[in-house]
Amino acid sequence: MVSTVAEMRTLTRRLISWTLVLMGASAATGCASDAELDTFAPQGPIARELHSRGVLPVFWIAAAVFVGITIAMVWLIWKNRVKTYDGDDEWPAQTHGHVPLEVGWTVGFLVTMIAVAGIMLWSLPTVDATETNTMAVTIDDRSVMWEPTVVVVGNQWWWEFRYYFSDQVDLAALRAHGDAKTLPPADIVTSGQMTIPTGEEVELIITSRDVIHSFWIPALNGKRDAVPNRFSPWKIEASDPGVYFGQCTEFCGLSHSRMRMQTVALSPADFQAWVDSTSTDAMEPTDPEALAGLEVFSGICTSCHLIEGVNDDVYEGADQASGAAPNLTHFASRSTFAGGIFNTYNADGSLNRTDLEAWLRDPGALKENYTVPGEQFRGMPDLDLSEQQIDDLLAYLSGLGAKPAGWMIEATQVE
Amino acid sequence: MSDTATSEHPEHSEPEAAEHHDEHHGEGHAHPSDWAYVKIAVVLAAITALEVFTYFESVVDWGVALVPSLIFMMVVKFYLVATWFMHLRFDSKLFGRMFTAGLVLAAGVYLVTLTVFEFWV
Amino acid sequence: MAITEKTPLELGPGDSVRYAERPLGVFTRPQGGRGWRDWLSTVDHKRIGILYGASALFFFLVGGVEALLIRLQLAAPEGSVLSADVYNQVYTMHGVTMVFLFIMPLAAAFANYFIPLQIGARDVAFPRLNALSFWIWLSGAIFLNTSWIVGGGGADCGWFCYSTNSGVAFSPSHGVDFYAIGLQILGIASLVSSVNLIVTCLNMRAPGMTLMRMPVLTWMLLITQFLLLFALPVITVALFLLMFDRLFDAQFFNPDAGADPLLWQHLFWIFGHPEVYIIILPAFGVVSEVIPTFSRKPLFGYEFMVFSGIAIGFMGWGVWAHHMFVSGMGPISVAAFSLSTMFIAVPTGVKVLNWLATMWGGKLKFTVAMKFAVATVAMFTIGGLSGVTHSVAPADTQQTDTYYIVAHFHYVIFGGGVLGLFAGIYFWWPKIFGHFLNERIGNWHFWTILVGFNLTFGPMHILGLQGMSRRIDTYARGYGFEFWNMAATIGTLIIAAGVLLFIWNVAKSKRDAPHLPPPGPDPWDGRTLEWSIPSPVPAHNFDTVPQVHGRDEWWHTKYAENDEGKVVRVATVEEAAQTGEATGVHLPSPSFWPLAVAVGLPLIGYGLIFNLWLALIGALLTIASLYSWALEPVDDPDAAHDQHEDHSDDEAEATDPVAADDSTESDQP
Amino acid sequence: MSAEAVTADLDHTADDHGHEEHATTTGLSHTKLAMWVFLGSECLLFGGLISTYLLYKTRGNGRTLPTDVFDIPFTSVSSFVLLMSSLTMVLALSAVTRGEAEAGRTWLLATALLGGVFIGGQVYEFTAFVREGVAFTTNPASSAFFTLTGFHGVHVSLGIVMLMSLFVASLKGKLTQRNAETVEIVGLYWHFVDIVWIFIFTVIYLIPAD
Ligand code: HEA
Ligand code: HEA
Ligand code: CUA
Ligand SMILES: [Cu+2]
Repeated sequence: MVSTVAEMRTLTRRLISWTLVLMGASAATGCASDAELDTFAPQGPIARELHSRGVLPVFWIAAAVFVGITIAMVWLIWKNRVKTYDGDDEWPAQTHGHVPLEVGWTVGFLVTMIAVAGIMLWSLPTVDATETNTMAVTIDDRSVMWEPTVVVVGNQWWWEFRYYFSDQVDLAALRAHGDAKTLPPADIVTSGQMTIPTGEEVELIITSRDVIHSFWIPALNGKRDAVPNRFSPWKIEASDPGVYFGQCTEFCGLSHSRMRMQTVALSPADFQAWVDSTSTDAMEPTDPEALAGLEVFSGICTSCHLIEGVNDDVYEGADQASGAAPNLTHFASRSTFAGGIFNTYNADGSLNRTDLEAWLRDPGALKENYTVPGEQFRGMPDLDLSEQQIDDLLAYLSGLGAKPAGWMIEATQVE
Repeated sequence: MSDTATSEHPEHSEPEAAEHHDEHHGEGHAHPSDWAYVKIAVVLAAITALEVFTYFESVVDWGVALVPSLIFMMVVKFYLVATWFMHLRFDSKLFGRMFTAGLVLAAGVYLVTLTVFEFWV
Repeated sequence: MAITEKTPLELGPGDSVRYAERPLGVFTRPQGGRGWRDWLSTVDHKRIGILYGASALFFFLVGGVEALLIRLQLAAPEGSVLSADVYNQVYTMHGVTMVFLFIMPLAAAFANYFIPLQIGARDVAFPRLNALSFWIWLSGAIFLNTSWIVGGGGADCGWFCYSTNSGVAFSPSHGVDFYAIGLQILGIASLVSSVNLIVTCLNMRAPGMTLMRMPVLTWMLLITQFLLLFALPVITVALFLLMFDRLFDAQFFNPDAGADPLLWQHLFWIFGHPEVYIIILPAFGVVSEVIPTFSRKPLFGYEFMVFSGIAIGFMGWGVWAHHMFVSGMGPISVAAFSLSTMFIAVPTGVKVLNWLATMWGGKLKFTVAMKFAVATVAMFTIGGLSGVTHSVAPADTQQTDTYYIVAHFHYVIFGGGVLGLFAGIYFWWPKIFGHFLNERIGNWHFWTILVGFNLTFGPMHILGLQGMSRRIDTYARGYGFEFWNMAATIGTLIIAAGVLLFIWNVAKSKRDAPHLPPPGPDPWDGRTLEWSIPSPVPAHNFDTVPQVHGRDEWWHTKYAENDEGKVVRVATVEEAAQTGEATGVHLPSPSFWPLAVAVGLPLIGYGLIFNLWLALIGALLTIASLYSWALEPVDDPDAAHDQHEDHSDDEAEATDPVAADDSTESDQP
Repeated sequence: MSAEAVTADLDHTADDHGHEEHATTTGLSHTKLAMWVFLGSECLLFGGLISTYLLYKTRGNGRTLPTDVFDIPFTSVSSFVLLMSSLTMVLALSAVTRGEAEAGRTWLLATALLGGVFIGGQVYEFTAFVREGVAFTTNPASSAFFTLTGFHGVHVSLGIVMLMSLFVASLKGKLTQRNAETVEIVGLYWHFVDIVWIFIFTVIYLIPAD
């Protein structure tokens, strides 16, 4: 009924061509070169250690076992296949088992797994926050010793990053506090892009205001969930200045796929400059269009967004399930917006009006949201803005904060 | 049944035994008397009284011994009901094993869960 | 063998329908026979097995169409086949459908059909409860899927439906309500059947069928039933909490009130991890039957196979939090669960090597069933090894919630579970339906599935390691995801072609069957008791309950080893097999009440969601049906069968415990 | 130890049980085995509910906790009532086994009544709690409390229904010695519900929630 030899040939042929296709395709796509989220391309000491101590060793062991089993199997098939059974005397020796053998491979596997266990225990400490290092940061003309720490808050569907430089806020108390909805005021609040100094291990305190999200910058470390009512420790470190990409990886509802973030690593000097420019209140607009934009903001956007120096006296949180919306005080200083998914600037450094206007026209068309009247909103609602209002708002928003450096703008152009 | 009375199952009853099921039931030779049950119930009641007694701390302060003693009394009550009233003492071990499997598993996974939640600290 | 002729229900092959008046209930008491009504009232474990199998395969198509939608959406970046909302529903329902409505019931089909046959029993311990399990399962399955129509869409919270995203504020449609209630209904079904099958395995073995002589399939299914027995209550608790939160404003998962969202995760995964072994162990059992048969050798290391199965089932209880390595539960817990997870590789590895050792020196005949079985071992190993890479907790922080995980679990579930059960389908099809599946088409089926499967899920390893998140309805250009996603989608289309080939095979084999020689009782030269009786199996299974003398009883009936260790035939199949011609075997009477009970449950479900009055009606229907059930004697009183007094020893075989049921009013011995 | 030895007693449990002559492999009754298997499963159910309560017992969201309104003397009485219903249950079985239908019936009724008293006590407790500001939706602790005790209450109520069915059957003369096993099985369920309460009473009520 079955022609086994022919089939074995087909099998081999297929195996070989399949491997070739795979290899060719990997070469063609260059695998890692343009994969911004590649887990096999660590860019900081933590991720590198995790990779070399944890990931690679167990991959090698798994690969070795795979090769062993596969060779054994192919060989067994090759050697023992028959076309048909003809007759009763075709029976091979009837072995029922062999206890020493069984014990042998059980022990073999045990030993292998003990090795894997060793790998795990050896690499586990690399990912969790341990060290407490400090760096000098000048804030409000005062020099403070800062334990590099960022409070990371997940919201549907964007990330907020809070910086507490002054020693007024006791981070230990904060961790015990547990509620992300009533965090103490921070020196810097930003969203979508987290700025860190290079060469410093930055501790993250990760939490969420609505559902569970997961914070992940593959080049800098593995991921950690943002769980409401919990403040989970994590850490990242970048060796070199650059923009490192991330993606929310815990399913968090409608626009989970469009919840991204970047970590911008700056040299300590640049970081200080960033702190200086970002810890201030928003700039007063001067040109009439921007003033009109401020008008629109104060009339409409103010029900959700906060701009320090503009509406902090009246702001009472956002009409959102999370109770929060991105802080726009230094909107223009970030190279992406709307949860890290769109570029604020084009490659040539000009404002990305196409996406910005489209976003203001109907956010839900770009990023699905839930804005049923009478229920808690999730995501930015369609505000029915006129074209004039949109232009005005863009004039205002594009003046909020210092435009990021050219290399940063370039680095966020993914396509 | 004749087909079960084989060398594999020499212990199986004679076919007639199965037919005359009822008569055997009446004997209850393995089961304790009603009086034994009442005695167990008295013990249970006494332990319960003692348990409730701990609640009135003003009378006796049990201190650190409170929780262990309460757990101990609970286990004793649990054990008495299971072994006497539920007949685990007299019945096939298999029954007890099925039940204990669930009990032990439940204890295991839930104690671990509570530990992960740092319930004890 | 003497068969008593005085029993009332003559349920041999080819008997006719007889409906008796029943004063007790609305329904006339059905009395067996043929036609669709008898499928509704059947209590025959084999028919119930077929019902399970057919419905499961139907839901495979449903889940498969959902998978096709997923893959079409993800074929290229910025896909626009589905909206984000619909995508979330589709992938959630894909996971739920495949796990609860396809692979579990398909395994249940094997359990129902083959446990009694392999242990030499005439039915399960509680035939009516068995029917109840199936009907409850089906009503739950239908209930779950009606959420597409009346619930405002399917559940959209992922198959593990993490709190707090499952709350009303974040998932306002009724999808999650249907999920919570639907899975509870399905849970009742599996719980009932697990109790039933455990009792069957322990209590209804043929004489001589000691536990350590049970076929490995039965063993693995038994372990599976224990896992179900203990795992289902845990998810039931979780589902109740979720339902109370959503429908009655309880505070279990409301973080604003101080609740901890991780509670759900623990409860779900305490169930969820045993669940994955519930999925794989039946397939392991199938493979352990198929490989020896087509290697012409007994299974290597039977005891080790059994005990490694037990070990897997047991250890599966201590690893659940490996799904929560990044949840922030603390490094000590992470390390502990990471360690416990790793060591499951040991018993599983023992199984893999024992299969290989069975093939060692054997004579391997690659029928389609054998091909599927061997492919199962190979593909499962890949999935298991990626599992080991997740088990290293720090490494998993890079892997979790990416397509690398998706690759892992499709390799174990599809490459292990589904391929394994396909092996079983090809292997036992002639036993169940009395004709072979076409081997040539089967061959095409096998190769398309194998190639399509690897093309679909192989690339997902790469995608995941390149950082592609799972559960995303779309991805942006420029992250390097385009090529492999397209490959995966093409792979899925190839799988779909394979599935269509299978459907064609089923149809064609049935059409061709009359022109081909029938398979006879023992087409593959099988080893276990089900091959000693005719194909298809007669209603009463065994003319005479077999006496078992050792493992692979049926094989030893046919063959013996001579002094030199050579195998010699001692009996032909024709000589040794039972003819299935016995009549008058006392079988349990069919009943409509299981179906009626099952109809009530979804009504309660709809009622809880939409209108409590409806729930009341459902509850009344259920209770009334349960009562009628309790009052309905196990055996039809019209069919007076006081013949028990007349039993003489030599005719006792015919009235074995098969008639036993859950009512103590039964008057069987 | 050989594999055979490990499982041998499963295959040969019938030896010392002369009164269990069913034609089954183990010599044990299907139904009774099924009930025990089911009770094993129930341990996981109640375990989950109890753990949920323990985890949440102090999470009051600033509102009254169940532990704040516990009335231990009252609950002690109803716990005692439930405990004693186990005695009447076992006496019922004992009577039915001996063929004393009437005594059996009386004890069954007594058991059901004691169970009814317990349920009545629970209803009272629930309404008292609600009056004192601890309702189902008040906080995680209260949700968990009502769910746990409510589940237990539903179990007791089902038990009462079964007992009353037996009682009615007995009135009709249908509950004879030969159905003693039915009584035994209902009894197993009943005792199980009782031991769950033994657990709950100590762990939930008596051990102080610091
Ligand atoms: C059939 C189902 C099935 C099976 C059998 C397994 C088996 C295993 N699984 Fe898998 N798993 C799933 C289904 C399954 N899994 C599903 C559905 C998910 C995702 C759920 C979700 O998130 O939606 C998941 C997720 C999952 C995770 C969480 C990943 C994450 O989300 O971050 C982990 C982590 O440890 C894991 C580990 C393992 C391990 C160690 C095994 C082991 O049992 C594997 C053992 C087998 C082998 C190792 C191969 C054979 C052995 C040898 C050849 C011996 C030699 C080997 C060595 C010495 C290494 N699995
Ligand atoms: C038994 C379990 C099982 C099976 C068999 C499958 C089978 C498949 N699964 Fe999956 N899958 C899961 C269980 C399973 N899956 C689970 C648990 C999840 C996680 C969900 C979650 O995250 O919550 C998941 C998630 C999942 C994802 C990730 C989604 C996401 O994270 O966004 C993907 C993506 O490609 C996928 C693809 C597939 C594919 C292509 C198949 C294919 O193998 C399917 C092959 C079948 C067909 C192609 C059907 C053929 C149909 C026809 C030929 C049409 C005929 C039609 C009629 C006659 C009407 N599955
Ligand atoms: Cu946030 Cu996914
Ligand atoms: Cu798992």
